Amino acid sequence: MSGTDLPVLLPAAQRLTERARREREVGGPIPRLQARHGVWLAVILIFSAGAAGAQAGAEQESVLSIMLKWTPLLLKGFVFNLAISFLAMVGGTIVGALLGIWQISLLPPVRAGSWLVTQFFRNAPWLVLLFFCMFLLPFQVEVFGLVIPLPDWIKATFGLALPVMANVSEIVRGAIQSIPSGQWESSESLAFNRRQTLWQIIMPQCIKRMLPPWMNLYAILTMATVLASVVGVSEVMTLTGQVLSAEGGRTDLLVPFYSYILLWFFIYCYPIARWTVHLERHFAVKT
Amino acid sequence: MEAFFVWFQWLYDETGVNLTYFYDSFDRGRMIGGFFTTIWLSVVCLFFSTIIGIVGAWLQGSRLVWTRRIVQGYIQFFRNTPPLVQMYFFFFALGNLLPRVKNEFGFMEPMLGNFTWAAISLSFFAGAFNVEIFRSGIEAVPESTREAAEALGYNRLQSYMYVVLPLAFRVCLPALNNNLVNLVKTTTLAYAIAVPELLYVSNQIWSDSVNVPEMMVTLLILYVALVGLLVWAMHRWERAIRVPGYGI
Amino acid sequence: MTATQAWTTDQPIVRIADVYKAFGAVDVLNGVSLNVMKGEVICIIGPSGSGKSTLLRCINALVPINKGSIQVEGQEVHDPKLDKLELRKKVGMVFQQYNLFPHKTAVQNVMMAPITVLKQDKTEVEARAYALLKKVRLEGKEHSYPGELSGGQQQRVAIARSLAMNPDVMLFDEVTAALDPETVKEVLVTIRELAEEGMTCLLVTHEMGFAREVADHMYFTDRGVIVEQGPPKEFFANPKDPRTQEFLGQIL
Amino acid sequence: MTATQAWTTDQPIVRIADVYKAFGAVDVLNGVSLNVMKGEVICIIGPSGSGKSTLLRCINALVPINKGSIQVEGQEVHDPKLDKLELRKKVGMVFQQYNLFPHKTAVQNVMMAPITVLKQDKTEVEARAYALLKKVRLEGKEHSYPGELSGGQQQRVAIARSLAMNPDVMLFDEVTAALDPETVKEVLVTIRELAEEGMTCLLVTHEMGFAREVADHMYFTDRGVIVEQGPPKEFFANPKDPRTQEFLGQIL
Amino acid sequence: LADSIDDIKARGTLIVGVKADYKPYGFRDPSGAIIGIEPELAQDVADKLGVKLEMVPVVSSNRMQFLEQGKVDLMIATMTDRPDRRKVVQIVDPNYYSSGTNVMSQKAAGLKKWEDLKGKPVCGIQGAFYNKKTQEEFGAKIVAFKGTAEVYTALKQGSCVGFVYDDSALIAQLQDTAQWGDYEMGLPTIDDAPWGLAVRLGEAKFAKLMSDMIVGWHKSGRILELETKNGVANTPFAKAMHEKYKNM
Ligand SMILES: Nc1ncnc2c1ncn2[C@@H]1O[C@H](COP(=O)(O)OP(=O)(O)OP(=O)(O)O)[C@@H](O)[C@H]1O
Ligand SMILES: Nc1ncnc2c1ncn2[C@@H]1O[C@H](COP(=O)(O)OP(=O)(O)OP(=O)(O)O)[C@@H](O)[C@H]1O
Ligand SMILES: [Mg+2]
Ligand SMILES: [Mg+2]
Repeated sequence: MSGTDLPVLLPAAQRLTERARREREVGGPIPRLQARHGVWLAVILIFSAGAAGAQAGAEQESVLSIMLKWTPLLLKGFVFNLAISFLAMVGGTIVGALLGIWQISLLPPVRAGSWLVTQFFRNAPWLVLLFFCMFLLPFQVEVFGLVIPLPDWIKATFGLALPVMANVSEIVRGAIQSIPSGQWESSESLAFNRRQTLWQIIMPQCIKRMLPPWMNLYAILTMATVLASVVGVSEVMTLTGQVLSAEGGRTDLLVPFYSYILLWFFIYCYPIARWTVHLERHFAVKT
Repeated sequence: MEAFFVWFQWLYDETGVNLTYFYDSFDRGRMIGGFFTTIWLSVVCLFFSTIIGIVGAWLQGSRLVWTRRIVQGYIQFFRNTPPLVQMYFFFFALGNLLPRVKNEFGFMEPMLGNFTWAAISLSFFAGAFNVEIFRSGIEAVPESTREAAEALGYNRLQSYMYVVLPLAFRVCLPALNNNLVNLVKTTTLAYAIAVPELLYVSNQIWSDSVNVPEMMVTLLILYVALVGLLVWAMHRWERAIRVPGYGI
Repeated sequence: MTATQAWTTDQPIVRIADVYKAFGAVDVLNGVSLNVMKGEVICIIGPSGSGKSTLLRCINALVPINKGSIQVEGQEVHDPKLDKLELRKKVGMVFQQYNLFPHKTAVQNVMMAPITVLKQDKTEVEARAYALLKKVRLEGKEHSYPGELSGGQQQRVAIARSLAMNPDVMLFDEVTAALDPETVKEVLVTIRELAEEGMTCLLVTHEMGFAREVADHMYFTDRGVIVEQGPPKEFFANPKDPRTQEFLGQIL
Repeated sequence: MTATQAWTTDQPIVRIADVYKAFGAVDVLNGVSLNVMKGEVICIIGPSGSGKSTLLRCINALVPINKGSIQVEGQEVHDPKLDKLELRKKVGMVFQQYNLFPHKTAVQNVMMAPITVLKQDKTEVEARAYALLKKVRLEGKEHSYPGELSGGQQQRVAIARSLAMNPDVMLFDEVTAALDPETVKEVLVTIRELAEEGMTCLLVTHEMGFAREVADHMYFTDRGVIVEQGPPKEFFANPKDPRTQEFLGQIL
Repeated sequence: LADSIDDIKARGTLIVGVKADYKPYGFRDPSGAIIGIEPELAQDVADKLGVKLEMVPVVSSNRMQFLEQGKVDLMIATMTDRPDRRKVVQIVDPNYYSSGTNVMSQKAAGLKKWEDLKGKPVCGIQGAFYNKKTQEEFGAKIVAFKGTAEVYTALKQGSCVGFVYDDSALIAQLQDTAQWGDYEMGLPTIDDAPWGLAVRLGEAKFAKLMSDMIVGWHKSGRILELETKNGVANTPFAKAMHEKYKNM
C-alpha cells in the first residue's frame, strides 16, 4: 500500500480536531521534545574521540587537521547529494502525484497501468534502478544536431526520481482513499464534478496526511543519494572512500570521517524534520 | 538438470548473455547462499524493527519526560543520517568497543560478527520509522475507545496490549507495509560490511565474470519477486484482520 | 438541459413510481411509489434498515436503481443520458453525518459550490452566504471551522450549504438525530420557514414529535415498501396497518 | 481494598456532595450534590453542555474533580490512594458512542474484560457472555463484529459488556441517542430488567419519554448545577424552576 | 565510423577512466584532482595527442560500461587482463603493469602457505579477481569491503585473519611500522597477473597508438620511474619489461 496512510478509523478525525482545539486554547502548539541537546552531546563526543585518536599517533598528522584539509573537497561532493535529492524529489513528486491520481481513475486501463508502474518501481531496489539509468541513458543526447550532455548526476537524479515517483504515487493514493466517502458524496450532491471534488475538497484534506510520509520519503531519498556512486557521481560517500584511501588506509581515520559525514546529513535533515512537524501542526489546526 | 546448466554455458558462448550462476557450481553456491542470507537478514530485521516500533511507540507515550526525549533522540538520529554510514558506525566504531573473544583458530575476534551488526543497525534504522508509524496509528485510535477500556478496569499496559495496539496496527498497516518493503530493499546495504547477501555476491560474480548487466537484471528480478511476496503476504494479512465497518 | 419540458407546477415535482433497488442479494426497495407536489413537506418514517436513506439517495442519483422510474420536475433521474450535475443543482441533500468540508470555514462551506459549480459572482455569493447563515441562526459563527461547531450548528451549516445552491427540492436524512430537544426545535423552525417560502422538502426522521409538527404528509416504510401514508393527524391518530400500529405503539 | 468499610445498604450507594469541576477556564460543574440508593434508577436531563456527561465521568474517576466529594459504597472516589481499578470493577459505564472494540466480535467484546482484568476462567466467562447477550436479546449475533451490527444492537452489546464485570452501579450516557423508537424501547426494557434485579442505574438522556418511563427520580441540570429534581410524574407535570419549564416546553 | 583519435583531436580533450581510490595508482589530492601513477600515464597519452586531459573516476563495476558507452576514450584503471574481459573491451598489448597477490596478516597467526587460510575469514577488496580464487582454491572465507580503509580497520579489530591484496600495495603499507609492526606478508606471492589498458572494441588505430605508447613507457623506464616517484618498490614485472624492450 502506501507511505501513507491510513484508512482512518472514522472517529479519529473528530478526535484530532479536539486536540487541535486544545492546542489553540493553550495559545499555540504544545511543543514536542527537543532532540537537539542529545545530538550536540553526541557531536562533542565524536570530536573528542577524534582528538584522542590524534594524540595517540604523535608523529602523524592530527585527525582534525586531516579532516579540515579534505573538507572543501567533501563539501563539493555533498552539494551533489543535495542537488540530486532536491531535483529527484521535485521530479518524482510531480510525476508521482499524477500517477497516484490515475490510480483512482474511473478508467480501468489507466488505473491498472498506473498501478503496475507504481508497484514495479516501488519494489525494485534503488541501486538497480540507478544502474539501469546509467546503462540505458546515453551520456549525451543529440537534439537537432545539438549535443546536450547528460552528466552523471543528472542520470542519478533520474534514477532516483523513479522510486520517488512510485512512492509518491502510493502516498497520494493512500491519502485520497483515507478521506471518508461522505466527503465525496456530499460534494457530488452539491453538483461538483469529479475534478472539482478532487482538487477542491479531497486534495486539501489530504495534505496533512501526505506531509509526514512525503517528508519521510525525502529523508530516505537524501540518504539514498550516496548510492549515486554507482553511476559515477563523485558524491560525498565516494569521495570519503577516496580520501581515506589517499590517506593510506589509516585505521584511526575511518570512524571520525564517517561521523563527520553523518553529522552533515543530520544538520541538513534534522531542521527539515522539525519543519515538517511544524507544518503538520499548522494544517492540523485548520481542519 | 545438468543439461539445463549446460544450456546456459551455450547461451553465453553464442549470445554473450553470461548467467554464470547456472553453469558454474561455485557461483551457483554463492548465489543461493546470498539469496538465503538476504531472506534471513530481512526476516530478522522485520521482526526486530517491528518490536522496536511497538516498544518505542509505547515509551513515547510515557509520562516520563526523559524517556520520551531519549526515544525522540533515537528517532531523529536514525531518520536523519544515512543508513550506510550508520552501519559503518555500528560495525567499526561500536564493534571496536565490545570485548573480544577467542575464536576457533585461536585469534581474538570481535564478539559480534558483521551479520549481527547489519541486523542490529538495520533494525534500529527501520525501527525508528516504525516508532513514528505506530505512533500515528495509536493517535488514530479514538480516545473514547481507550476510555472504554479504562472504564472496564484495564490498566495502561492491558489497554495498550489488548485494545489500542490491535486497532493501531490495522490503521498503520499500509504505512508499516511500505516501510518494511523499504527495509527489505535496504538490506542490500549490508554489502558494505561484507555480509554475503545478494548484492554482495552479485558484486563478486560480476567482478569475476564481467557480467554486470546480467547480474543487475537478476537482482531486479529477485528483489521484485521477494518484495512482491512480502507485499502479497502483507495484503493478505491486512485483509484477514480487516475490521468490518472500518476503513475503506 | 434545464429541461422543464412538459412539467408544470400542478404535476408532482418528485414522482417516484414502483422503484426497486437491491444491493447484491439484499433487496432494499421493493416497489416504492410516492408523489410530492411543489412546496409540500413530506416525512418518511420507519424502522432502521427499511430503506429510507436509500430512497433519498436514489432521488439524488447517488445510487442507481434497478427498476421503476424517478422523475424530478418531469425529468427521468435514471436516464443514462441525463446530466447528473444538472439534476443535483435542482436537488439539495443534507446528510445525517453533515459531511461538511472540514478544511473550510462555515461561510466558505456555503460559498464553495455556487462559486465552483454555478460560476456565480463571488461577492454576490458571499452576501447570500451570510444571509443564509443568518437565516439558520448562525451569525457570529461564519468563520468557525466545522471542528469548532457543535453538532446542531454543523447541521445548520449543512442546511445552509445546500440552500445556497437554490435547489427546488431538499432531501433531509435524519437531520435531527443525536441533537438535544432545543436544537431539534431550532432545526424544525428552519425547515418550516423553508416550506413557507415554497421549498419542497423530503425528510427522513426518527423523531415522531418533529414529524408530526413539520409534515404535510406522512409515509411509513417497512422492508422496502410504503406500508401506510396520510396526513399526520390521521396517520398518528388512526394508523390502519398493523405494522404501523405496532411501530407507533413503541413510541414512548 | 474491596472496602465496604462502614457502608451498609441503607446508605446511599453513590453519594455526590458539592462537586466542582472546571476544564481550564471552563466551569463545568458548579456544586452538584445528589444521592442514589441501591437499586434506584435516576435520570439526569438537561441542555447540551450542562455537564451531564462530565458528572458521570467523575463518578467513574475518568476525570478528576476540583472540589467536593464523591463516594461509591462509602468509599471516596477521588482519594489519591484509591485503586482506580477496584473502583471500576464496581462501577460500569456505557458510552453514548458505544465505544465497542471494533476488532472483536460481540461475544469477545463481552468476554475480554473479565478474562484480562478479573482473570476469570475462560469457559465460565464464555458461558456468562452468551447468557448476557441472550438477556439483551442478541442471540445469533454473538459472532458479528460491531461494524456489522446496527446502532441499537451495538448499544446492547455495550450494556452486556459492562454487565459482564458484575458492577454494583451502572452509568448510562445517552444510550438512546440516534436510535429508532423500536430500539429505544428494547433498551428501555433491558434497563428496567436490570433495575428489577437490584442494579443501581444512573442515566443521562435526551429522550423525555424514555426518562419518564424508566426513572425513579429525575434531575435537571443547567450550567453545572442541579436546578430541579423530583419523581418523574411530578417533575414532568409541575416543573417549578423557570429554566426547567422552558426546557420541557421545547419538547415536541 | 569515425576513428576516436579524430574525435579526441576535434574535441581537444582526452577522457580517461582512472581509479580514484587506489593509492598510489590513482587517488585524490585535497584539491580534488586525481593523481598517481595511472593519471601520469594518462597525461603522457594526452601530451602525445596534443590535447587536454580529463579524468573520470571509475570503479570496477562501471568501468567497462563507461568505456563501451563512449563516456571515456581510454581506461587505465588497474584492470587485470583476463580473457572474458577481452570479450567486452579491447585490452591493448603489451600489458603496462602487473601485480602479484599476497596476504598481510598478524605475525602471531603464523601463516606460511596459502592452504593455511582454509576455513578462516580473510579480508579482501570488493571487485578483486583473486577473491574468488582464494575462496575456491584455498578455502578461505572472503570478507570483502569497499575500500582499503575499511579493510585495515576490520583487520585491526580482528574481523579477519589477513588481507588478500596486491603485493605492491601491501609492501607499501607494511612500511608503516608504527601501525603495522606486528604484521607481515608471510605467504609466497602468487598470480603475477598483468594489468591491461583498454580501448573500445574495434578501435584498431587507437589501440595501435596505445600499444606503441606502452612499449615506449617500458623502453624508457617510465613505469619504473613512476613507481619510485610514488614510493613503490620496483616490481619484477616492470623491471623485466624494461629489460625486454630497452634495446629494441
Ligand atoms: N452500499 C450498500 N451495500 C449493501 N447494503 C446496503 C448498502 N447501503 C445500504 N444497505 C442495506 O440496505 C438496507 C437499507 O439501508 P438504509 O440506509 O436505506 O436504511 P434506513 O431505512 O435509512 O435505516 P436507518 O434508519 O438505520 O438509517 C440496510 O439493510 C443496509 O444494510
Ligand atoms: N476535556 C475537556 N476539556 C475542556 N472542556 C471540556 C472537556 N470535556 C467537556 N468539556 C466542556 O464541558 C462542558 C460540559 O460537557 P459535557 O460533555 O459534560 O456536557 P453534556 O451535558 O454531556 O452535554 P451533551 O448533552 O451535549 O452531551 C461543555 O461545555 C464542554 O465543552
Ligand atoms: Mg438511514
Ligand atoms: Mg454528553
